[in-house]
Amino acid sequence: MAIDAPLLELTAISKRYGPSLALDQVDFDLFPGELHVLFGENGAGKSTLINVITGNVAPDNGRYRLAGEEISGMSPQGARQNGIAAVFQEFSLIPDLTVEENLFLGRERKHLGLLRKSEMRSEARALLADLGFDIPTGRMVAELSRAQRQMVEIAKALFEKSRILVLDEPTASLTDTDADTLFKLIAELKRGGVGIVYVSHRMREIRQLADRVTVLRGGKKVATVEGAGVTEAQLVEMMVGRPVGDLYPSIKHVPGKTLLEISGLSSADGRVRDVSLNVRAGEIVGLAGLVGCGKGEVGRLVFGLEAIAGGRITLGDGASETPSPRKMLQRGVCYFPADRGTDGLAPNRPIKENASAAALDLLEIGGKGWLRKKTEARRVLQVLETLHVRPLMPDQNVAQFSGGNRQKVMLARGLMRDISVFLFDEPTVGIDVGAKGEIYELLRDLTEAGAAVLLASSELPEILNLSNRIYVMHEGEIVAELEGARRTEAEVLAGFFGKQPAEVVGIEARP
Amino acid sequence: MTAFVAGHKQRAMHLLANGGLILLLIAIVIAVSAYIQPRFLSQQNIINVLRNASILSIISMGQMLVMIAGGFDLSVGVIVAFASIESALLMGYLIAWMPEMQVLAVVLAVALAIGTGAAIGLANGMLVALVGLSPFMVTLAMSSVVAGATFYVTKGIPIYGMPDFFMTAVGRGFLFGLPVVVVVGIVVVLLTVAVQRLSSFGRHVYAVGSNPIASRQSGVSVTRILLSVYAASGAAAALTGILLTARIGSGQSTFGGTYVLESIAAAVVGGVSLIGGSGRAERVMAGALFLSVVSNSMNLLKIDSKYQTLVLGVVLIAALCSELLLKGRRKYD
Amino acid sequence: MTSRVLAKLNRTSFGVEFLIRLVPTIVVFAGFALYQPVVASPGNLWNIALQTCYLAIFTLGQVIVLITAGLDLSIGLAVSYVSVVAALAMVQVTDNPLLAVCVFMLVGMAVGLLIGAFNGFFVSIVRINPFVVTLATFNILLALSSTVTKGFPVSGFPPQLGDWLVNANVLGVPIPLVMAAVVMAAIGIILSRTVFGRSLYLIGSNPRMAFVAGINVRLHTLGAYMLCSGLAAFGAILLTARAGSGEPNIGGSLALETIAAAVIGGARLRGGEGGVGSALAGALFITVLSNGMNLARIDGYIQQLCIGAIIILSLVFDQLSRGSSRSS
Amino acid sequence: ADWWPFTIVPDGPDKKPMEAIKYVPLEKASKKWNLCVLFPHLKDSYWVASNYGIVDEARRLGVRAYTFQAGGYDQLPKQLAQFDDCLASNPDAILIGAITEAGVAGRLKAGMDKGIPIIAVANPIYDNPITALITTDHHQKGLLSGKYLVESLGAEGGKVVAFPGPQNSGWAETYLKGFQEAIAGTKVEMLEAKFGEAGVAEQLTLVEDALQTYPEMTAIWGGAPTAEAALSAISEAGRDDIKVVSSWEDQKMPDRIKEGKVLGFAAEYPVILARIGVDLAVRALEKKPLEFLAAHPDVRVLRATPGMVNKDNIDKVDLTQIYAPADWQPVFDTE
Ligand SMILES: Nc1ncnc2c1ncn2[C@@H]1O[C@H](COP(=O)(O)OP(=O)(O)OP(=O)(O)O)[C@@H](O)[C@H]1O
Ligand SMILES: Nc1ncnc2c1ncn2[C@@H]1O[C@H](COP(=O)(O)OP(=O)(O)OP(=O)(O)O)[C@@H](O)[C@H]1O
Ligand SMILES: [Mg+2]
Ligand SMILES: [Mg+2]
Repeated sequence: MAIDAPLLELTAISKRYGPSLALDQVDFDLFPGELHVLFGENGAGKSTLINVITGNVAPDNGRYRLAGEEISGMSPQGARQNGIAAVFQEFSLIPDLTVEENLFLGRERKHLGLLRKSEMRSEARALLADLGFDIPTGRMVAELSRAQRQMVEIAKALFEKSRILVLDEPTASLTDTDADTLFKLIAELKRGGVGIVYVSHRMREIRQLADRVTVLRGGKKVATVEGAGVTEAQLVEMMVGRPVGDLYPSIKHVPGKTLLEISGLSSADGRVRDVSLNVRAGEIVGLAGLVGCGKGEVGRLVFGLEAIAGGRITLGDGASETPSPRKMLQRGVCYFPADRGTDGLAPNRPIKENASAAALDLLEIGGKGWLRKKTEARRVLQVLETLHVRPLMPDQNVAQFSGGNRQKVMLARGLMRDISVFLFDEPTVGIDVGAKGEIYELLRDLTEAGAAVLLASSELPEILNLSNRIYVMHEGEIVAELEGARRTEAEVLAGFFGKQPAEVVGIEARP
Repeated sequence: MTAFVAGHKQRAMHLLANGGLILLLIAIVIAVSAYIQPRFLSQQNIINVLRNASILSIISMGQMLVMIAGGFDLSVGVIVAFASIESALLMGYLIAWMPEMQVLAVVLAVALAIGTGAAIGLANGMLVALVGLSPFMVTLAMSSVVAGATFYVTKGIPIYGMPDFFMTAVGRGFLFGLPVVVVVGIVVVLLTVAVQRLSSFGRHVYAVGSNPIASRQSGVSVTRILLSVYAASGAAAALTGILLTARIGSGQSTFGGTYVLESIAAAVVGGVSLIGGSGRAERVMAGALFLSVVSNSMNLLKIDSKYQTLVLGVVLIAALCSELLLKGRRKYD
Repeated sequence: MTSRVLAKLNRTSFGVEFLIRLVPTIVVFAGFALYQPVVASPGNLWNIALQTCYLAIFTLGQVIVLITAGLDLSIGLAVSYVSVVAALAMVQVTDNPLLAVCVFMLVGMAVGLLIGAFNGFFVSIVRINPFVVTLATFNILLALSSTVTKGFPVSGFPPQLGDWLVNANVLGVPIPLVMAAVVMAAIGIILSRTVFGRSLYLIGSNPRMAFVAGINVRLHTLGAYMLCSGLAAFGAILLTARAGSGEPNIGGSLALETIAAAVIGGARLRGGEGGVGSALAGALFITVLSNGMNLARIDGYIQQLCIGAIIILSLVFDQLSRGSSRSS
Repeated sequence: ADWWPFTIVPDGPDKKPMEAIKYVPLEKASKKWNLCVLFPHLKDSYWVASNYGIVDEARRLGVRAYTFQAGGYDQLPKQLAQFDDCLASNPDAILIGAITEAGVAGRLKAGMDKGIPIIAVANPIYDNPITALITTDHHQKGLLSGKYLVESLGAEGGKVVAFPGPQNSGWAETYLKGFQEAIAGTKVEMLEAKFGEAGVAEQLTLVEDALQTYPEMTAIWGGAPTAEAALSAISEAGRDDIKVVSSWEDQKMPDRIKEGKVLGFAAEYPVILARIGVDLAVRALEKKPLEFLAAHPDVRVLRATPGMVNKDNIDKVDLTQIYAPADWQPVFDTE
């Protein structure tokens, strides 16, 4: 095949969802051996375009050509038969099936109509080993962490020889180590002539991987540029339509009174053991660690979402015996879950109700059991404006917003009432650079206004750039506390591997 | 040592949680009943129980498949009645039409009745899969349609005129020392077990019930799976209706009234998740057996019939409570 | 801008949405009225209104649990059980009519709330699937109501009961209608203007989110089931007064009927949606349909068939119109 | 064949039976009256036979009858709604097979207050104002069938399991009382009364289980579905010696008697009850009361005495008084 013949050619694709035009006359093409990045703000239409490519969404109009052949009405099965594999942003995994069953879903190995289980098992093991992902194939996906699911999702897409590989934020919940494994694979696939569509909000990856970048804004294509000849600043400017300064704001940490003190905290499920840490007013404390090390669970324990086996949690105003979300909110602690889909939002309710959900016990909003709808609407609008939620339609259901905007709606909860301790778990998972910047600014504003922030994140740059102090977790325990000049990538990474750096961490090493 | 004991305890809990409990309960009910009423273990009584359990198992297999795929089939009851009168009527007509070929007539009638059951199921499936309506509403409304049709045809009057051998050979006959009904039940259950364990279809049913969007993205034809499970449920219900007809010797439009709840109860007691994605045929069969044994032993122990529904209610709640206890449960989910 | 206005209208439970939901009812009504003019006679309109008000109360109870993504299959038996127990309690004290009626209503409400608490306990505290819990309750109540009455209706009501709860009127409007309207308005306010109501919607839409947001999921869910059975008891009181006897069979197939009505009215089994408007629109639709078929003298078997078919049709229509509004 | 004169026993004001009278209907109605008929359901041969009686008699008299069916005995609210729908359509008279008397009492009053004659058919209305009730006696049917069973079992008596019907139906309990009265003081002993839904499938399980529980049983007494189920259960258990008597009728019972499988069944005359109901309604509308009723204005209740059908009399019994013709399709509106 000549290098100038595109594998995939989309012309003038449009897709409308209700009032919003998710895709507006978008052109897109992909050549063999090329990695083509789709870049754009949350809600720009990237996932929608990918769903069009993979046959999951039928475009309202436009042309779809695959290897020069015009195709109308592409279906998911059709796409797969035509060699299109995909890693989806919201994973295409079945929680009630095992890893192995998921990997083979829809293409089971059969003989005379019967499944060939042992063959599939060994194939699955081989594949995961090849990829360097340490995941037991017999475990149910429901029991895996998000990062592990991400790995399974990637493995699933890489399973079969494909001509086109679509990756919608494949590294959103991977650590850099795992991401690097993926990048090596991607390079190999490219050499084999596979065309790759890649969506990411992480600039590092885009710089490292992109052959070409197509920038979308508000459903329209802004430009397609060569990856080599463009700067980060230019990309971001194209994306948001204006020049943007530094992504990470500089934060003046003025640590004051200790607002949250955890000592000897262990979880009932054993995933967190004997954790002690403290967070003071006016500082951001980072909680770093490998996937599944329990950094997210610390926040959940403090907020009373998971059972505690032992330890003490002390807030600024005294000890807390049995934490519960309600008590914690009333004492000025708010937790923001990593998985906004399952824990964070009520999808078929308006964003207004989602934003005010944690403030219903406040006198001014839900005083004495009666809603003050006017006050509520005013306050919510204020907060949504502060967070730049777009479109600013408080009465629209959450389900109709893009990922980044959903995230902001969830964060709005913390601004609706007096909160002094913020527990963030992966606050910027899968959201665009613009929105990320806005969330960082929010963190800065909160901190400088005297809040105590505990930030659990898998994004190392985020931790390094924002934190005043960093705790590193390994297998459920805190192995390092880094302050001042010790907050370096090298120090944190050393902590990632815990006490036995030789033994690279895996799920199976955990009790 | 303690670790050893703990390990055993854990294994035991695991066993109990995964179907062991129901077998244990069955054993207890049998033991207690047999102690109080020795005739409980008479050959005839065992046959009676097995026969009832088989009939319930068959209809529960269909219900289970639909439930695993994330739905409900409330129309199984009326399909039982419809298949009963349809097969009885058809047998009558066909035999009048070809009196020399009674066996063929019966086979044709049975096939047509099962086909109709599957077709009604298919209609359910289309409304669920293609239009996207809630299974609860679809099968509920379908029940009304089918029941209306059934009574329109029969006015509730039983339909006679089927050949005797249909009753004697199928309804009361024995094969390999077991009643034919029980043999059919075993075959249906084994078939379902095989489909669940050995075929990709079975796997896809779990996938669709667990996460339909992801299934679609993975190349599973969600529509095809949904159509198939509802059709299977309709066919299983029809088969139940035919077996009941053979047992009793007439087509009855009052058949099936209790089967909707009983089949769901058997599935639930057998550990089928009500939100889809999990459930095993052999455990559902154990659930059906359990319900049949309980009802039989209550009759034999002369427990007033009005308390029987009460016991059913309590058993249902207790089954789920014990499952929760055994499996343990996260603080929030 | 217009879309913002539309979205706003969409949100008000008694606004445009309700009017749109009335369209099929109006079409059906008009069809029958053309065919059989007596359908539109004032007498029959009152008749429809009265019939609707009972069903609407029950449906509203169902809607409330549907909002929390639950359902109540025991509602019909709760109605029956309340009917017989309240009647039994009342006939002990018939000498004093006022006392009798009070006993009747208080006992009825108390029994209803107890049933709701039972359902709610298992659904929200023990956390068993509501389908199974209420199915079990259904069976238990079936046994209990036949035990307390031995199958015979409880009669011997003081005539004042009928005078006060059935035949009285306020400015010419029959008392059951007035009471239903008051209760529905009260529930409407609870659902849309109180923290309790708001919490139910959030819980129904995503219980984990509600929990993380500090909402007491268990207590509110328990409350929803109690409110549901409370409404069932209230309806049962009115219906029993109308029948003039405590009836073990009075609830019949209410569970399925109310769920059908609620869904037709816009509530959803997956939770988070629905309101007083849904209960009213759904109950009205079912009532108008069966009243029309009765007056149009349609074959009873065919009626059953038609009700099923029309429910399916209206759901298909609803689904398709939702789908097209999304992509258009 | 014309059905009259038919022997009827009125209940006196003291609720004791009075002297039997011969019921003779009108020749023709003077006007095409609109009759509204409310039945609990049309799902078994009993109510289908009633429908036949109503329709056939309405046609004979030249009036219009429109039938509502509520769909089952658990559908009281539906019957109440249908009553109101019926009132809304301005009928001349109403015939009702009530789901329960107490349940429809309020509606009856509303109807009577509007001056509409109400005739209760088959299901009793004793304590509420109506124009007339034409019914039979379930107690009597239980008694008759019980006595017949005692007689068939002969001098040495026997042990019987009773299957009266669904618990809490009211009527099942009434049948059972009659039966118990019949066997009281005889050598026939009732081992147990097993209640259960009156469907063949449900009864089959009950009978099977009873056969296990009581191997000593020698007879079965129950309704028609019980008898039907019992036949298959006893032949399977090899207990063809067990005697079966049915306390009520269904379409198949006459054949079963001819085959010798069921000894006998108690029968009322649903077709006749319905016919008399229509005639009573027309008489009320045309102010042409039965002579007897004119003489006894306080008599409301008329009873057709049930009969026992067995192999000795099966050829003589006029089955058209008990059943609708085999190919009868219920007619909801005689127009
Ligand atoms: N199923 C849907 N129904 C209604 N609107 C939708 C739906 N899916 C997407 N949209 C809308 O289409 C637009 C594009 O969404 P899309 O998910 O493609 O954005 P994205 O670029 O992938 O954003 P993100 O980076 O946050 O994932 C958004 O405005 C979104 O609200
Ligand atoms: N081995 C496991 N079995 C079951 N569930 C797991 C396992 N590992 C992780 N999880 C789930 O994944 C989620 C994240 O785990 P945890 O909070 O312990 O790790 P983390 O450090 O926050 O990891 P992440 O980088 O994924 O956020 C938890 O909700 C937990 O339930
Ligand atoms: Mg996206
Ligand atoms: Mg985490």
